[in-house]
Amino acid sequence: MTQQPEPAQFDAPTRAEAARMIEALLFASPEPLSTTELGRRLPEGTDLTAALEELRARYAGRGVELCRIGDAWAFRTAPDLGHLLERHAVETRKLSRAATETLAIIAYHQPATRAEIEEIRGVSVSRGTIDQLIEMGWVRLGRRKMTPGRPATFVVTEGFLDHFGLSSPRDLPGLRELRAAGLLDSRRAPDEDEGEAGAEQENLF
Amino acid sequence: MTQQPEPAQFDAPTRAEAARMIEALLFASPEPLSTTELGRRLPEGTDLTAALEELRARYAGRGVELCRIGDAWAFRTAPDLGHLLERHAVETRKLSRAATETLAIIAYHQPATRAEIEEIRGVSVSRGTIDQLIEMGWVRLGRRKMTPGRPATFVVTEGFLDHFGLSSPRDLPGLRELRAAGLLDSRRAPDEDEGEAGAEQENLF
Amino acid sequence: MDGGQESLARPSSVEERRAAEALIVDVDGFEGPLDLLLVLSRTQKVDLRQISILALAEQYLGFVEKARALRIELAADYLVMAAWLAYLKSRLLLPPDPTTEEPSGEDMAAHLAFQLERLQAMREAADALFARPLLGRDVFARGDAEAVTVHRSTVHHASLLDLMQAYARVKTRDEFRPFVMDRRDLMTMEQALDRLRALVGESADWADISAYLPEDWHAAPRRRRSATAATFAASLELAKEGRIEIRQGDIFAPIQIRRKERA
Repeated sequence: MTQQPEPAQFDAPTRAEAARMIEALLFASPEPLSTTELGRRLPEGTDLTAALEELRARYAGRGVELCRIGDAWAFRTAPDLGHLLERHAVETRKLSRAATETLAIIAYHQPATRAEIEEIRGVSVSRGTIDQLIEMGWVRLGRRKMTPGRPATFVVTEGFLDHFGLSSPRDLPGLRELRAAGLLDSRRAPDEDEGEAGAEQENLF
Repeated sequence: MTQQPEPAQFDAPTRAEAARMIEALLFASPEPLSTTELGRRLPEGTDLTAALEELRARYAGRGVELCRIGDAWAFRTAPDLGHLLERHAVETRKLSRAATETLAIIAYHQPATRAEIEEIRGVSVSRGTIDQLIEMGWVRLGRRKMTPGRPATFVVTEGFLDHFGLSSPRDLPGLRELRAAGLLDSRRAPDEDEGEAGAEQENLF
Repeated sequence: MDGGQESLARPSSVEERRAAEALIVDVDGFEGPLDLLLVLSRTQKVDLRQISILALAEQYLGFVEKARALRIELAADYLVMAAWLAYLKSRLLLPPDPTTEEPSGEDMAAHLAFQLERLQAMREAADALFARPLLGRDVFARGDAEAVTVHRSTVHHASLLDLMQAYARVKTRDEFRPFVMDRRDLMTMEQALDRLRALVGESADWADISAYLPEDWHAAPRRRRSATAATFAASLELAKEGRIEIRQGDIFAPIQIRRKERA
């Protein structure tokens, strides 16, 4: 760290000295500083306008710029570099049990109404669960059913088929195949997340 | 506000462009950013060393300076301007003598085991003292020593370097003189077992 | 504590007298015996290399004596140091014994001097560290941090297997209702026991246990099976109590019971 000569205590600082001081003050300040505030902090007789002008010129076009905000001053990242200060974090999470079951029912029974899904799952399906599946692009609204009330139906999308490597919903293995593959053991795996299901899951028995 | 042309997305930026970007990143962050972190944030192929050197020269003697802290970089206000910034000073809890001495011993003797600290202070080190230093982010566990019992060692952190304005542990005040005077040697009492006597004093510096 | 007026090292100035007083009063204030030795050594010379360990040992032992006289509890390590210094003193005063393998008194004294010097050096190093321009006191970081904005997005993941398992789970839920017993067709052992206790006293002759089944439990096979099992279990219980005897002529032959005659 370079030790600078202590500026004279009682003389007005030179323009370069004043610029250094303002630089440090604005850098360390959590909010923009008004010219009044700057004047209070700097030695008497400091030519604020000249020093600020020098600083503004010095930082013009740099990665950080001296900005005037109303009557106050602050350093701000150059607008074109904003993207450097952003980061995209992607988190992968396992689809909840409720959502997986709902998705499975739609896939196997499509077009499926909410009532049908609820009947098969034995519990009510929260609005959020279907919304989530729609948002993920795996489920979309199908044609309304020609039954009383004309309820909306849900169907799986191309995106769904794509994600699961299916060329059509008919490719989904049937119950018989599931049983043959040993998937019909309905005992719950101990690692299954009960928490999320719990809210929606009334006890069937 | 001057709008800079957006740097080409796929070409390595010029040194001036890279310096601008680093300037923005370091200005925005109150914590030092490691060269690894900077490298991750900047376009591929950026010559970090050259850009940092340019920035360092640019800010030398200014109110805000570019400081190297271990493997990381940060902007800090110039030490001689501290008096202007008193308003921002954070009142820190005064450390006990045990804590300051323990910190100095770890810094100058690192990696230091608890036994070595106790040998130097001639008194047992309470668990709380080291815990406090660790909590303050100034000390962390180092590698275990390859001596019988494989005792844990303590080393100082980048947070320590940052707080005390050091670029590296080599910059500790008076380190050279202390070493020349033999005061950093691990010398055992002549009437003690010679067996484990600092046979393996790994010297960091 | 009036004992503080008595001096340890013949202090000449008020400051030194105060320091000597503090030595006694603030025993707890010392960071161990080495720290105390370091403080004592200041009354000798400023340069620790020129210090007389012998004189220092005397001072320390004098301090411990004084503390004892004032009935001040000293921690064990102060007493260990006192014992060691007494030993060191004797080694320094006696002519060296050429036959011993132990380190000479001079070596031991030199090491103590080294320890004191090293502790002093670390203390000064700590002061030097804290005299530096410190972050947050003299040097400041960016006050208005433009924190990196992190755009978090969550990608939910499910495999085809998850999907199939989920479907299998909902479709087979009905097949796995818990089994509920139909109590109407079930005779408990308690019922059979009550019945058997009442009946078995009447007959001293062997009789098949099937003869003891209640009338209305004969017809339906399910009820008969339950009643037979309960009656059999009850007869075992009574045999255990010594109230009846039980026999079976052959495998799968009828099981017979009769009242046991008291001896």
